[in-house]
Amino acid sequence: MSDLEVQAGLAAQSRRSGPSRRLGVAEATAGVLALFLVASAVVPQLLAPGDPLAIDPLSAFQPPNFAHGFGTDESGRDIYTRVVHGTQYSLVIGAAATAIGLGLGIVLGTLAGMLGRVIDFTVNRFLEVLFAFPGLLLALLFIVIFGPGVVTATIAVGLSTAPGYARIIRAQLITVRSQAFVEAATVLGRTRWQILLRHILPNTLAPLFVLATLGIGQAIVWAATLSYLGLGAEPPTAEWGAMLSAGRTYITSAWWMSFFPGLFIVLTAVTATVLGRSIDRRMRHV
Amino acid sequence: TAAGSTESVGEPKSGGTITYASGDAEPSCLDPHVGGNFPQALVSAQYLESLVSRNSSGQIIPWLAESWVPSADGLTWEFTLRDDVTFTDGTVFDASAVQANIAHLQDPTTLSSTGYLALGKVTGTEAVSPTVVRFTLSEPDSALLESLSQPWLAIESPAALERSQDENCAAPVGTGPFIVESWVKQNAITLVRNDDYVSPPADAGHSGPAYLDTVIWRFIPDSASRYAALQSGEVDVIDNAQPDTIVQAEQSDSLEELDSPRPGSSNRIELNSGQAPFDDVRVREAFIRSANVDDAVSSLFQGTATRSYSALSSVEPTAVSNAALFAYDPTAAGTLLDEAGWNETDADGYRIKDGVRLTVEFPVSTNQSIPAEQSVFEQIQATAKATGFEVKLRPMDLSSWYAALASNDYDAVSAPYTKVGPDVLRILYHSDSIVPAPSGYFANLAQVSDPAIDELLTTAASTADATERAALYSDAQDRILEGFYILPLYDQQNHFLLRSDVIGLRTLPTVAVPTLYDVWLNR
Amino acid sequence: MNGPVLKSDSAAALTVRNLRVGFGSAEPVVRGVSFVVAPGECLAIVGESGSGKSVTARSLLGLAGRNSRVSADRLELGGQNVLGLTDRAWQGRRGKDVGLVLQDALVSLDPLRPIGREIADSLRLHTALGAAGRARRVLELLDAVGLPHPELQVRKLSGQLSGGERQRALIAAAIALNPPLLIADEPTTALDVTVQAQILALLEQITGAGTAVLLISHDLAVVSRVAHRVAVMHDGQLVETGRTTQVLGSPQHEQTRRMVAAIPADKPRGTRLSPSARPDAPRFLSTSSTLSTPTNFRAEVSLESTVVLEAIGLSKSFRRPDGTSQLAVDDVSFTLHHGSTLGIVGESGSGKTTVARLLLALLAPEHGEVHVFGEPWSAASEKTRRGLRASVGAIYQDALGSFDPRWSVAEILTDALNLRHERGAPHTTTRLTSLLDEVGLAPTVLPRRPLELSGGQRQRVGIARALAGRPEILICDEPVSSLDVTVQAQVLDLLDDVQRERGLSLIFISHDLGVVQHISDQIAVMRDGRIVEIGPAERVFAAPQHPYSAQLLAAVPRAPV
Amino acid sequence: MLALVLPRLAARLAGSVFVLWMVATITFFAVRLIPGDPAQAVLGGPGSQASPEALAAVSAEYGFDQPVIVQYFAQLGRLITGDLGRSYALNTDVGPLVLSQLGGTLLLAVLALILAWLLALALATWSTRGGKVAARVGSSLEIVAAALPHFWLATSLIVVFSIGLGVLPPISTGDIAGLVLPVLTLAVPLAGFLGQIMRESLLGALESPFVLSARARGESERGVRWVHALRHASLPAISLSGWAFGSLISGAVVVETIFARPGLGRTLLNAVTLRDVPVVIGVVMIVAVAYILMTLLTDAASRLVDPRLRLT
Ligand SMILES: Nc1ncnc2c1ncn2[C@@H]1O[C@H](COP(=O)(O)OP(=O)(O)OP(=O)(O)O)[C@@H](O)[C@H]1O
Ligand SMILES: Nc1ncnc2c1ncn2[C@@H]1O[C@H](COP(=O)(O)OP(=O)(O)OP(=O)(O)O)[C@@H](O)[C@H]1O
Ligand SMILES: [Mg+2]
Ligand SMILES: [Mg+2]
Repeated sequence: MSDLEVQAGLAAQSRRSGPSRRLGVAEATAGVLALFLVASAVVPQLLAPGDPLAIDPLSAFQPPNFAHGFGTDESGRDIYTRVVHGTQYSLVIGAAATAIGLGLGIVLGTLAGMLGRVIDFTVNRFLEVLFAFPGLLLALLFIVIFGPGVVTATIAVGLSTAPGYARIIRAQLITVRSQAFVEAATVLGRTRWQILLRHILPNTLAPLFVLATLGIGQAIVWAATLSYLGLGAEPPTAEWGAMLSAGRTYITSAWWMSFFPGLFIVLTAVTATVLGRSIDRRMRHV
Repeated sequence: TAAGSTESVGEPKSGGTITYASGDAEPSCLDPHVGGNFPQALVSAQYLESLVSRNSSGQIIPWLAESWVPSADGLTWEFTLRDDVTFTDGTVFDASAVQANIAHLQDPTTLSSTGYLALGKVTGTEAVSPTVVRFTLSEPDSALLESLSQPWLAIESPAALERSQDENCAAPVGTGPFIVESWVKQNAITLVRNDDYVSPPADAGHSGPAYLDTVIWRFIPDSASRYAALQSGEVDVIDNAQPDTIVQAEQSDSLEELDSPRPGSSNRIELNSGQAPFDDVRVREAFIRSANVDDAVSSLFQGTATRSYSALSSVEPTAVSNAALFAYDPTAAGTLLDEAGWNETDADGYRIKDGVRLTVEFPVSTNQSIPAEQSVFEQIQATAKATGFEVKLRPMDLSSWYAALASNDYDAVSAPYTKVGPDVLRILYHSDSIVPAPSGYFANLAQVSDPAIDELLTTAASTADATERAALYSDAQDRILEGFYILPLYDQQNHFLLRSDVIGLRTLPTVAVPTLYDVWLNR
Repeated sequence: MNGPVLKSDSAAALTVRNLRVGFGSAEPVVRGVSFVVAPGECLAIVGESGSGKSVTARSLLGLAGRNSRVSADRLELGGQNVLGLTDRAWQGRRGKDVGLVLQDALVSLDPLRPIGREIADSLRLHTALGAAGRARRVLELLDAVGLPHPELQVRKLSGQLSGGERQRALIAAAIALNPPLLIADEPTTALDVTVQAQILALLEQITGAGTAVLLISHDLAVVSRVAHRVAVMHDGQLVETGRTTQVLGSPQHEQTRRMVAAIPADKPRGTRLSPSARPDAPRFLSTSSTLSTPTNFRAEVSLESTVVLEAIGLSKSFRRPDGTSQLAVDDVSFTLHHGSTLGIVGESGSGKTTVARLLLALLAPEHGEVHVFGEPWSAASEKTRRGLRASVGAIYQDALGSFDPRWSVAEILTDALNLRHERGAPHTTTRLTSLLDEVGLAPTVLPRRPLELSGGQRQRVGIARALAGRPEILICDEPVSSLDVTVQAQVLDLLDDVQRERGLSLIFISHDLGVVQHISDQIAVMRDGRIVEIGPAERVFAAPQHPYSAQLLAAVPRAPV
Repeated sequence: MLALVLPRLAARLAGSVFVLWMVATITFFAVRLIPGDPAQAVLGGPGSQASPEALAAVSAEYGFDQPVIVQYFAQLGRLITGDLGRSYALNTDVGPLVLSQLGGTLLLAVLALILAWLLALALATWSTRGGKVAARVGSSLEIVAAALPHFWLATSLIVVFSIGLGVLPPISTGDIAGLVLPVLTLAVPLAGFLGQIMRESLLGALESPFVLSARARGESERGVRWVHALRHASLPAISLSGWAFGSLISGAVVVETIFARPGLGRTLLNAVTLRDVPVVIGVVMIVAVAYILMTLLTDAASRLVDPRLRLT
C-alpha cells in the first residue's frame, strides 16, 4: 500500500520538471473537477436534489436516459444522485485514511529519524515488519477484528498506508537533518528543539502535503477494494466503492451501474494526483 | 431458454468431459458425514448414494434400500438392501456397511453435525441378514426416511471409512456413478465414471453407467466470472446463477436454465421475538406490513423468483401459504406502531418510544446472501424507513455473523435452512432450539417460544400417519405465520445455468443437488 | 602566444557568421556572434556567467537544445556548411569532425559505465574498429591525456575518478578521432590549481598538434595561458576580439576592463577589485569606476595583538566506506590574531572544510582543542558554547544550502538578529535595512527567498547573516569559489571592508591561491590533513619553503597585467 | 572482500529472522483478537452444531484450553522446527497447503511484475520521444492506469475479452491463455506507477550532461536511450519493485477470487474468514519470506544495473 513511496519518488523528481507557471490543460481540467467534487461533498443537494437512498423498484436497471443521466441501479435509485452524494464518503474516507496514515507516519518517522540510534533501529525493524505484511491483510485483520463499516475501513486503509509514509518521512528527515542550513542554525547558537521545530520539521513535512493529495486517490481505490470484499461501507450508503462492487455483479446486464462510480473513483484519483503534482511544482519553484 | 426442452435431441451419446462450476465455498472435506453442509452435498451426490431418495412429488422412493418396514410402535425400522451393489473400492454393499456408516456418523470424532443431528433418535442398528438392516429408535421419528434420503447420510465404503479422516476426506468411496479421482485444492475436483455402476434411484433417466467420462468440479466464487466462464464455454454448468444472468440466458440459444428450489425452509427474515422491539407482536406485524417485499422481489429477481408466504419451501407438500398476512400496508403498520407505544417520531423520521429509536439490527452474512438478496434487504430497509423503522444492515463475514447471532446481537436475520421434509420446522421453531449449542449455534433465530407450537411439532415428529402429520404441521405453520415471527421472501433459490448441449441435467428431489448421472453431451 | 595566421576563411576549422540562438519565444540569448578559428589555433571565448558562451558552443554541434531557434549567415566546419543539417547527418559529424568537452565535467560521464566504454563510444560510432582495436586506442588516448596506469583506469566508473581525471577522460573521449576542432567549455573550473595546470598543458599540446581549439572560460588567468586569441562575450554578443596579450593587457571595452580588474591574484590587499557601478552600492565602496587606489592597511595588524582563536594539535579521522579509517585532519595547530586574516589553501580533500567544522565545533576533534578568546571551546558543552556562538560567525561556500529554503531573507535575518518575537516591528525593519545596506543590498530583497536571489546576492545575505550577531571571528569556507569573477570581486571587497570597519578576525579557506593571496595576512598550506607550511602571506608567496607549496604556487596561472 | 561481505550477510540474515518472528507474533495475536472460537473452526467452521464433547476434545487436542501465551510459544516452537501446523478448517497440514498455493501466486506476481515493467518501459520510451501530445497521452495513461481498482479492471477485461471478443478465458484454465487476463489486471495499475517513475527519471536522464556528451560524440537517439538513459531510468523503478511485489500479493487476493485461480491470496481470504489461525500465519510467513527474498533480489538487480553500488 505504500504507493506513497512511489509518489514520494515522483514528488522528489518533479522538482526537475521545470517551473511552468502557466496553467496546463490537465491542471485546469483537474481544477474544475476538484471544484465539482468539493461541491458534491459539501452541498450535494445543489448538484443532485434527489434523495440518494430513495428506491423505486419499478424503474430498476434503467440505462442512462433523460430522466436518469447515469441510469438507475437494481433498486431504481438514481445513480447520478448517488454518485454525487457519495462524494462526501469517498473524499472523507480518502482524506481521513490519508490523515491517519500520515499522522502515524509522522510520529513513527520522526521517532525513527530524530531520536537516537536505538529507537531508529527499533522503529525501522518495526516498519520492515509492517512492510512484510501484505497491505490488504493488515486491513483485513483490522476489519475482521473491529467489524466492517466506513469508519473501520477508513482506519484500516490509514493503518496500512502508515508504514509507507513513515519510511518517506524518516528518509526525508534524515536528508533535511544533514543539510547545511541545520548546521548554520547550530552555528547561530540555536538549540536542538528550536532547530527541530523551526527548520527540520517544516522542511520534512512540507513535501508531505503533496504526498497527501496523491495518497487520497490511492486510499479511495483501496477502500473500494475493501467494499468489493464486502468489508467496506454499510448499505445503503452511497459510497463509491460499495456502489462499484454492487454494480459489478450486474456488469453484463447493466454496465452503467459500475461504470459511473468507477469513473468517479478514477477521476478523483487522477484529479488528486494532477493537482498534487502541480501544487508541488509550484511550491518548489516559488 | 429454459431447460427441460430435451425433445428431439437424439440418442444419448457416451463420453466426454463436463465442467461444473460451483459458486459455493470449496468443501474442506469431500465426505459429507464430516460436518455436513450444502457444498459437500452438491459434489458428493455424484459419487455417494443414500438408502432412499425422494421423487418430484415428495414421495420417498427406493435407492440403495429396496424396501422398508417400520414396526407398529414406530421404534424399529427394517430396511431391505439391494444385493447387487459394490462400492467402487470393491467392498460389498450390505447390512454391515450400513451399520458402519451409522456408527461413523454417530462417532463424535467424525465431527458430523448435520448427519449426527438427523440421527438423533437412532439408538442402534442391527444386521438382521446381509441384506436386511434394522434401526432401533428411542422414540418414533416420522422424519427418518426424509433424513436418510439426504446426501449427508449417504453410504460410504466401510473399508474406506477405516482409513484416516484425511484420506477419507480427500477421496470418499461410495457406490455412485462417479469416482473421486483427484482433488487439487482451490482449483478442481476430478471425477471419473464408475463403469460398474448399477444402482440409480428409481426416478433416474436411464440405467447402467453414466454417460460422461469425466467431471471437472470447479469452484468459481465470483458470480460474474462464473457466468462469463459459462458464456465463453469454459465451463458447462454453473450454480448460484444471478437473476440478471438467468434473464440473459433465457434469451440466449446457447444457454439453458434449470430452476430447482431447495427443500426445507423458505428464505425468510426472522424477527427476534426474544427481545425488544420485536418481543411485541404488534411491532413485528408493523415491520412485516411496512416492508414492500413484492416490488423488491419482482425488480431484483426479474421474474426468476416467486414471492413466498410460507415458512416452508414450495417443494414441500406440507407447506402452508398465507398471502393475506404479509400484504404491504404502511398505514396499518403505522397504526400498529402507534398502538404499541412507538408513537413519536424523531428528526430523522424514525419512531421513538421512551427516547429510544425504533432500530432493527440486521446482520447480513456476505457469504450466504447473494447480492440480489442483499438488495432486497436494502429495499426493505428503505420501505420500512417510511413507517419509522431504522433498519441497520450490517454486512459481515460468516464467522462474525455467527458470533453476532450467538451474542443475541440481532433483531432481524435471514438464515436459510435446508432439510428434507417439514421436520425442519421443529429445528427452526421449537423452543428447544433457542438454547444455544456449546458452539453458540442455535437454529430458532426468531426465538419462537410458544408451548402450543412446541407441542404440535413434537407430536408431528413422531406421528407416522401422513395425513395426521400434515395436519399437525399445518397447524404449527399457521401459528408461526400468524405470530408474525417471520417475513417469508421466496424459496431458497437454486438456479443452474448450462450450455444447451448439456442434456439430461436434473436435480435430486431430496435436497435439490444436481446429478450428472443422466447427463450427456450433444457435441 | 602568436597563433597560426589564417590565410583564408576556407582554410578555417570553424567559421561562424552572425550566429543567433534563442529559446522558445524569448529574446535570443546569443545575438549575432561571428568568429573564425584556424587549425592549430586556440580561440578563447570569455565572459561572465550567463553571457551565452555555452549556448554558442552547443550550437556549433547542433545541440542547442529543445525549443531552440538557431540561425546564422554562415556556419562551417572545416569549410563545409553545417547549417540545417538533419539530425542523422549531425550524428555522423559529431565526435568525428568536432569534439566537445562539456562544461559540467563532474557529471558529463555516464556514472553507470566504465570510462573505457565512454571513451570508446566515438570509435564504435564512427569507425569499423573491432573491440580489441578500440581497447588499444582507448589506452593510447588515456596515455596521451596523461592519466597514469590507463589499463587500470579504463575499468573505473566516473565516480571513482577525481575531477581532474574525469576532465582528462572527457578530453580523451573528445579527441578520440582526432577531430580537426575541439570545443572545450570551462575545462578547468572546479579543479585544483595543480590539476588545472595539467589540463592546460594538455590543451596546449593538442593545439600544438594542429587541432583548432575553441576554449570557453570565465577565468582570464586560464585563458591568458593557452589562448592565442580572445573573444569577450557580453550579453550574447562579442564585444571585443583580439590577440590575448592585447585584449588582456589593454582592454578596450568596458566589460573587458571590469573582468581584468576583478582578477584578485597579485593585487595587494585593500585593492578594490570591483567598480561600484551598481545603484545599490554600499556606502564604503569607492565611487571610482575603475580600479581604486590600493589602501594598504596590512601593516596595521601586528602579530603581537590578542589571539582570538587557537587551534592546538587538532586531529580528526573518518571511516571510509570500506571500513578503514582516514585521517582527514592531522595535528593542525595555528593561532588567529585579532583583526587579521588567516588563509588556508590546499587541494581538494586536504582537510580544509574539516578544519572549519572543527573550529565551529560542529565536529568534535579526536585530539587537540580549540580555544576561543582563551576559553575552552571544543571541549565545552554545547550549552556553554551557545553563549559565545554569537561571536563566531560563518560563511559557507554553498550559500544556498545554508539557508532554510522556506524562509525569506527577512526571516533569515530576523532570526539571525534574534528578533524573532518582534517580527514586523518598525525598529526590526530598520535594523534589517541597515544590515542589508552594510552588505550592499537593497531592502527589496527582504521578501524574497534564497532561490529567488542571484549567486552574488545570496552570498551577501550569507555575509549579512554572519554579521548580524556582530561576531568577532568569521570563518569563511570557500565563500567565493562558486561565483563568477566579477561577483567574486564584489564579495572579496565587501569582506575587506567589513574587516577594516569592524576589526574582524577572519579564517579564509579557499583552493584559489589568487584569492587567498589577495585577502590574507597569514597563509597555511594544507596537504593530506596536515599544515605543511604556515607563515605571513607575502613570505609564503614570495619564498615558499615546503616543496609542495612551491609546486602549488608554480601551478597558478597568472593573467598578464 | 569476503570478510567485508560476511558480516553484512549475517546482519541481513538476523534482520530477516527478526522480521519473520515479529510477523508471526503479530499475526498470532491479531488473529486471536478476532471474535470466534478456534475449536469451532476445527469442527466444521462457524455455525457448526458441534457437541460439547467434540468441542472439548478439540480444545484439548489443539491446546486451545491453555493460556494464550503457552499457545503462542507452542506455535513459535513449531515454527522454529519448520512446522507450520495443521489447518483448523481444511484438514491438512499448513506447510504443504501453503507451498502448493505458492506457485500459482508467485507465477502471477512475477509475470505481472515483468509485464508491468515492459508496459512501463514501452510507455515511458514512447511518451518521451519528443512530441508534446505523446507526453500528455503518456502521462495521462499512466495516471489513469494507476488509479484503476483491480476488481473493476478485472471485470472490465472479462467483459471485453471473454464475453465480448471471446478470445480469452475468464477463469484460470491451467494454460497460458488463462493467465493473460489475471496478469493484465495486476500489471496495468502497477505499470501506471512504474511508468510515472520511469518517465520522470528518463526525462531527467535525457537532460543530463552525460547524455549531451554522448550526443556530442555522435550517439544516435536510440543509442542515447538504450546505452545511457534507460539504465538510469530503471534504477528507481527497480528499487520500487520490492514494494511492488508486496502490493501484487495484496492484489492477488482479489484477482485470484475473480479469476478462480488457486493461490495464496484466496487461501488467505478464506482462512481469515474461517479464523484458521495456522493457515493465516502460514500464508503471512510465506509472503514475508517472499518479500524478503524479493528485496534481496531487487538489491541484486540494482547492483547489476548500477555498478556504483558494487563498489562499497
Ligand atoms: N535550454 C535552454 N533554455 C532556455 N534558456 C537557456 C537554455 N540554455 C541556456 N539558456 C539561457 O541562455 C543564457 C546563456 O546561457 P549559457 O549557458 O550560454 O551561459 P554561459 O555564458 O555559458 O554561462 P556560465 O559561465 O555560467 O556557464 C542564460 O541566460 C541561460 O539561462
Ligand atoms: N563526514 C565525513 N565522513 C567521511 N569522510 C569525510 C567526511 N568529511 C570529510 N571527509 C573526508 O575527509 C577528507 C577531507 O575533507 P574536507 O572536506 O575537509 O576537504 P577539503 O579540503 O575541504 O576539500 P575541498 O576543497 O574538496 O572542499 C576528504 O578525503 C573527505 O573525503
Ligand atoms: Mg557555460
Ligand atoms: Mg571543502
